Amino acid sequence: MPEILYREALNQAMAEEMERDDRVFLMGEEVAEYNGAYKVSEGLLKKFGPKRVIDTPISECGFTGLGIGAAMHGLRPIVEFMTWSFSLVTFDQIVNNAGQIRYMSGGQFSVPIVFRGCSGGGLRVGATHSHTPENWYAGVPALTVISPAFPDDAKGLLKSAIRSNNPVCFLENEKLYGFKGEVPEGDILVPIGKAKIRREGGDITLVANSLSTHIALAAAEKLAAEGIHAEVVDLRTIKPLDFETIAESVSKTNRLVIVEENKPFCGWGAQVAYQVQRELFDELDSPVIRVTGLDVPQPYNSFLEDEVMPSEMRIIEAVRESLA
Amino acid sequence: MPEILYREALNQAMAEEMERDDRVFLMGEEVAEYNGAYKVSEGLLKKFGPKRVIDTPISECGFTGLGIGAAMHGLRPIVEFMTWSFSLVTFDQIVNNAGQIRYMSGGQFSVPIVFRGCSGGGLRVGATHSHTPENWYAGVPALTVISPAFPDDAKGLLKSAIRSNNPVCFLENEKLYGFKGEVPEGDILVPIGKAKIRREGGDITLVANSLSTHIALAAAEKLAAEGIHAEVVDLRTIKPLDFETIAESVSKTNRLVIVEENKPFCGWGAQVAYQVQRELFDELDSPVIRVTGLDVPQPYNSFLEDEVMPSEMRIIEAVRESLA
Amino acid sequence: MPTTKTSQKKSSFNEGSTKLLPQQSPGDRLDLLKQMLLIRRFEEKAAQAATQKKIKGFCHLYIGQEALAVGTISVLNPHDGVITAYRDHGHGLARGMCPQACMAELFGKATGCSRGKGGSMHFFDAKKHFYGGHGIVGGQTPLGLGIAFSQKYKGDGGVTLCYLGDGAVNQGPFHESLNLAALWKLPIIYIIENNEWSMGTSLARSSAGLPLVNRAQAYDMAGIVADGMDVDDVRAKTAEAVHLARTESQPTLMEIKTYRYRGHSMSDPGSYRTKEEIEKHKQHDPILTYRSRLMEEGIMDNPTFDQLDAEAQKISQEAYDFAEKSPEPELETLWEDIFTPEDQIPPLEHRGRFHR
Amino acid sequence: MPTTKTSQKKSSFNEGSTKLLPQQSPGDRLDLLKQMLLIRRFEEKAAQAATQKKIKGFCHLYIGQEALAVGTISVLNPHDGVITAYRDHGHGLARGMCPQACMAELFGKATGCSRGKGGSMHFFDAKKHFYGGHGIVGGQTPLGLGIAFSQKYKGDGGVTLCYLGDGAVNQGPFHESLNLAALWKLPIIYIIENNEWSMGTSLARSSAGLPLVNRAQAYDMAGIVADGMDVDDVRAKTAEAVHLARTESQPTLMEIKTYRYRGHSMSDPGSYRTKEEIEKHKQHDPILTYRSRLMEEGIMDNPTFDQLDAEAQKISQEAYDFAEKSPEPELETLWEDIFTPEDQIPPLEHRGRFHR
Ligand SMILES: Cc1ncc(C[n+]2csc(CCOP(=O)(O)OP(=O)(O)O)c2C)c(N)n1
Ligand SMILES: Cc1ncc(C[n+]2csc(CCOP(=O)(O)OP(=O)(O)O)c2C)c(N)n1
Ligand SMILES: [Mg+2]
Ligand SMILES: [Mg+2]
Repeated sequence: MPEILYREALNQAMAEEMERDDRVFLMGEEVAEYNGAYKVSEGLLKKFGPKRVIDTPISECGFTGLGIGAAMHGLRPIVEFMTWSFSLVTFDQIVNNAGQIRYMSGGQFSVPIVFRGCSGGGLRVGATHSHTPENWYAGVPALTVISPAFPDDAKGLLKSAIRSNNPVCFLENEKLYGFKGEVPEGDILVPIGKAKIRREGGDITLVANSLSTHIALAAAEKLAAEGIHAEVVDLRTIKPLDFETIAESVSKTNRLVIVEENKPFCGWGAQVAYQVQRELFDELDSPVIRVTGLDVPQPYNSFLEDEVMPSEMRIIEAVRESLA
Repeated sequence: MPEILYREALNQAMAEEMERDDRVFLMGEEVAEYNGAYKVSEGLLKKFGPKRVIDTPISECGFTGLGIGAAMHGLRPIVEFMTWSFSLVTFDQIVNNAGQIRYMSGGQFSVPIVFRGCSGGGLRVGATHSHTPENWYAGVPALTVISPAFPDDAKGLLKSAIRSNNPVCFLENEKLYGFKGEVPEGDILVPIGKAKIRREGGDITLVANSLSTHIALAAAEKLAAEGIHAEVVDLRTIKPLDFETIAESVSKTNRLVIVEENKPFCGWGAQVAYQVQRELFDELDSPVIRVTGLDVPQPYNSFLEDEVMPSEMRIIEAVRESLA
Repeated sequence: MPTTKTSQKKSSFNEGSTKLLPQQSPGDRLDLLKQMLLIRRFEEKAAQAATQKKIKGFCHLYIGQEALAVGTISVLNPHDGVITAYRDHGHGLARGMCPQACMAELFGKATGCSRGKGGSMHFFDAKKHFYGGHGIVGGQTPLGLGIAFSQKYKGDGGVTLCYLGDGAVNQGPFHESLNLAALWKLPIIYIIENNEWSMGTSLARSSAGLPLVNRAQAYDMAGIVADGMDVDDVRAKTAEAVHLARTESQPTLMEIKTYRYRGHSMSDPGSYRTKEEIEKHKQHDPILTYRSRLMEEGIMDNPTFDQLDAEAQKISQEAYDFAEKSPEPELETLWEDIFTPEDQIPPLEHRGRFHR
Repeated sequence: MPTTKTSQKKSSFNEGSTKLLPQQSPGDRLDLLKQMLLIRRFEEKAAQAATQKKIKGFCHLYIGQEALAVGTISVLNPHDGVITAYRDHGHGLARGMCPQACMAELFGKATGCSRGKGGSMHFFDAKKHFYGGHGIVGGQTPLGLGIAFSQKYKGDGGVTLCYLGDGAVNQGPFHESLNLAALWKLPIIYIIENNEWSMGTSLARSSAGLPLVNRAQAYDMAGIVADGMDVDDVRAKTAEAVHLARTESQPTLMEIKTYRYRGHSMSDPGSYRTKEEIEKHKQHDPILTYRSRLMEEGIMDNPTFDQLDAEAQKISQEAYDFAEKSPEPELETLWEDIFTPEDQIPPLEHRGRFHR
């Protein structure tokens, strides 16, 4: 199987879907002539021309709403946020328009749109630029929230997202753009709403998403050396949550550590923890523990920022505590 | 003790603080000449004049940011959102400016501002107008989030919020504006970050906030007739969370039902549930159960909307399940 | 007042608007009256139902502004797009929505145009290319842009009318939309319904740089002013803008002067305005003005008017009756319309009584 | 190019700007040069440090735009407010911030102006009335309004300069701010730093209705254009605007033409612009232009220039050395500055290794 970058996988997904369906177009800041601030859309302008690969002014409300209106009218827009942190200026359009119009119209209007871009911290760009907004958007009933960790899922899930008739928030991770992995060629579609066991183990379950999956896997590797076998569940889709896969794993291991980069208060890990203790109360041998971004604004300094982000060490300590 | 309305309590709080401190001013849509869309600011224009009670155009980004800038320059603004649902259009200003400037400036600039207005559903105004955004804002590390249930707390907490040098999101509830209750006269200050036991009981703990507290109390009343004695903890402040009061109650009752109106996924109740199972794992006799707004956009029809909101019946069933 | 402002941009406005509108038959002219009467009578019924608490939540009436929705929409083709704010009953009816489905929506009934889920502020009709009914002030303005974008993308020849209030002009998304519309030459007409008030705030207290149509200049966009109490003037001016959009794919900003007779919503006593001010505007009532004109033109006499009015009242009463006897939505429908059926994602809750 | 546009509004612009600026002493004139040189040399050092990965994340350089920050800020009183976007090093230095604290901030050190927590985009200095350094495009524009509001509220005679890029002009909050500034007559000057590019997007691809200063007209606000490569022109025009704000509490929109020599940030190769385009602008280098002028005026000779330049280089090198040898912040400081100390709210986490 060919090995390609996460960034390239996303690029392939868009190119293939645009090839397949005329109604799909890409719009965002610097996506066309600049080939994308992070080169995710590299070459798409050349391939599909300026009608379908469109540079926008810095007007997130304007072009987000434009995308939603176009989706109501039958197109299938992909709206790129240069980073998800900038989606905050158009929060209302995403929540109230993408998120509510289908329901408020009694099902008359579908909003087949994908909002995508990178999110997350660790890039030394400070508090305004380091948001992990998955929990904000997952709190909106009609929004689907996806955040892949590996190139194959990046491709397969983005293709599924583009084909979905529901509005999808697709959160990539800048630190993963350069991550290489095997990606099957051709029309791979990864189902939305299905988690994936990325590593098997019987002693404890680790649930993570996006970049945190990689940290969890690294921690699992170290733990294995100590004889502790962690099962790593890569959530892939935050909402709808694949509770079945989590439940199956926790039923086996009876212990759970959740790894999420977002700030702790009301993070998606709290939701997972709630559901697990609710449904698997008697199966749990110790409390669910979360390893999250710390509850402080993201600092610029790299030592401070590293302290804020989930780390292998914090995961290992949490696992030890869970097993103690 | 005089009985006054929740709305009047808020009005008193603002009037007294404006009297006490010249730097306090109120700004928002229809707060002055119209006396407030919900009459919370009734009479304040007359008392304090147009310099300090200011009608704005419909420009939430503009006047929210203005308030934050004025706070950085030493004033103490109260910014009213006609409803909190409209704060979504200025989410970025609240999160990134009010929420991050103190930190990003290394503590040089304080942002002593209160954002206030009503939130919540049950008013038959549809999905765009019925948000309960406490979890979104509580997820921002530096924001304080308050949502009082009773007139005395409405007054005492709003006064504390206005005196706080931190940015505070103060969520009122339209359905409570006409609720009457005892409010001590004079300079009452209710501490931020302290929950209150509104009803004592030894069988089960109910944690709620704002309007949900009243529903929880009504359910507790009915349960008492069945011989089930619920302790009702009124959170008052969502963040910082008063975990001690919750823990004390749960340690006594060993059972917990959380009642919150916000949509379930990543609601504040998930955070409380997580912390409780984490800290009080061995004290819990049954899983924490949440009664939340249902995970659908808010419908207009009243029967549908009533179904969406937490109800006495759903609380009672949850309590029965918890005790089963 | 009905002067036409053009921007620096060379446009086809100078040709004169009559060329752009086909001659109306007497039947067409009566049709405009019928539509205005329907809106007036429908809204009066809605007011009654709101007073009776059969309509819950907000109910923003359109009475006084009828010529605006009717005149502008009358120049459209069936496939053109229409999108507006929360004061949407008039636009929906003018777009040909079923009055019964509209009234039923106000009542929150299963038979409502949005299945009882949207309410007064959230009318939708996909078949009529009516894209809502939007409650967040200014929030619809970028959506309108998207409809126009799609029309141009598909090359379907369509244009879009996007309405907003005078108060909505100061929401940022509207400006982003104006810039994008002008920059990308999208076939959209932004129509400011200037009824002089946003809730209790008069225009002069909310906006600098009046008249509002001036905001077009900043984007080198065409701007037109029309008299919203005169359906013919509205039609003529809109036809110019639609022509420009349809033939040159150029956007226009229209400012149409109008007035709402009632409070902002049913719950607004409206005490910020004097009786005299309201009376002054009623002197220019769009229905009465047009009625006189039709009489002068010999198209209509008094009995005909009364008959048309009776018809409008009858339709409105029938809508009311229909709404009243329509069923409430089944509780099960709560869970529908969240996701597309072919792509259904089970909601978080088991469908039991409390969620997990 | 340095023409002054005035709005319909009667303003004091016609008096001619020289009246508004006190005669500069030779020392004052040299001072402008010193400041520009400092910014240039500081930025070159920053570029070096970024290449060495001593500066992380983004680093947006101001080289080429020096006359703009220096000229505008030079007419302010110490208590006036200054606020800008993420390309903020130049403004900070022009406002008198300590170069060492600035460089240390870039290095993320404890001695940085924001204690290492803000980084390049988030410089702050309360003592210098420098209100940041803001990373979200357009997000600072309503904040500036608030500073001006407070100045007027307190009656402290202050005015505020709020900078934004040509690309930021299309963010909605800026328009809301312009309307509020004009409506409420706030003593604010919005300064568009038109360097012709927003990242890789040329002005013409982002904005309709050029020149950008036209956007003032929509709000009946005064508008001025200045040549940002000429510090004297910048000073003169800014003085007019500041005078109007200070004496009449009227806002102004300034469009100042300038150019950035470097990429958007250190990570931008900038291949969207031709070498020729950049060279063309370098012909009008603000430092060289001003240097010639000072020589013509007999205020300075070549050796003096070299000496001043050497001084700027020395300060920059010292800033670099200071930053380099400054300590990283203590991990404990992570938990500081979230809440005000007198009103401290314990964070969610116990301060242990993982949070609960
Ligand atoms: C973002 C937002 N802010 C505030 C409101 C509350 N609100 C609803 S209508 C209205 C006044 C709008 O006035 P205008 O745009 O002139 O329209 P009109 O009511 O006159 O038709 C306000 C403030 C809202 N719905 N959305
Ligand atoms: C809301 C938002 N959208 C996008 C960005 C990413 N971004 C940062 S700078 C920039 C270009 C801004 O150009 P301009 O305003 O002309 O300023 P200049 O860089 O030329 O100083 C963009 C798109 C951002 N920081 N914030
Ligand atoms: Mg109006
Ligand atoms: Mg620029």
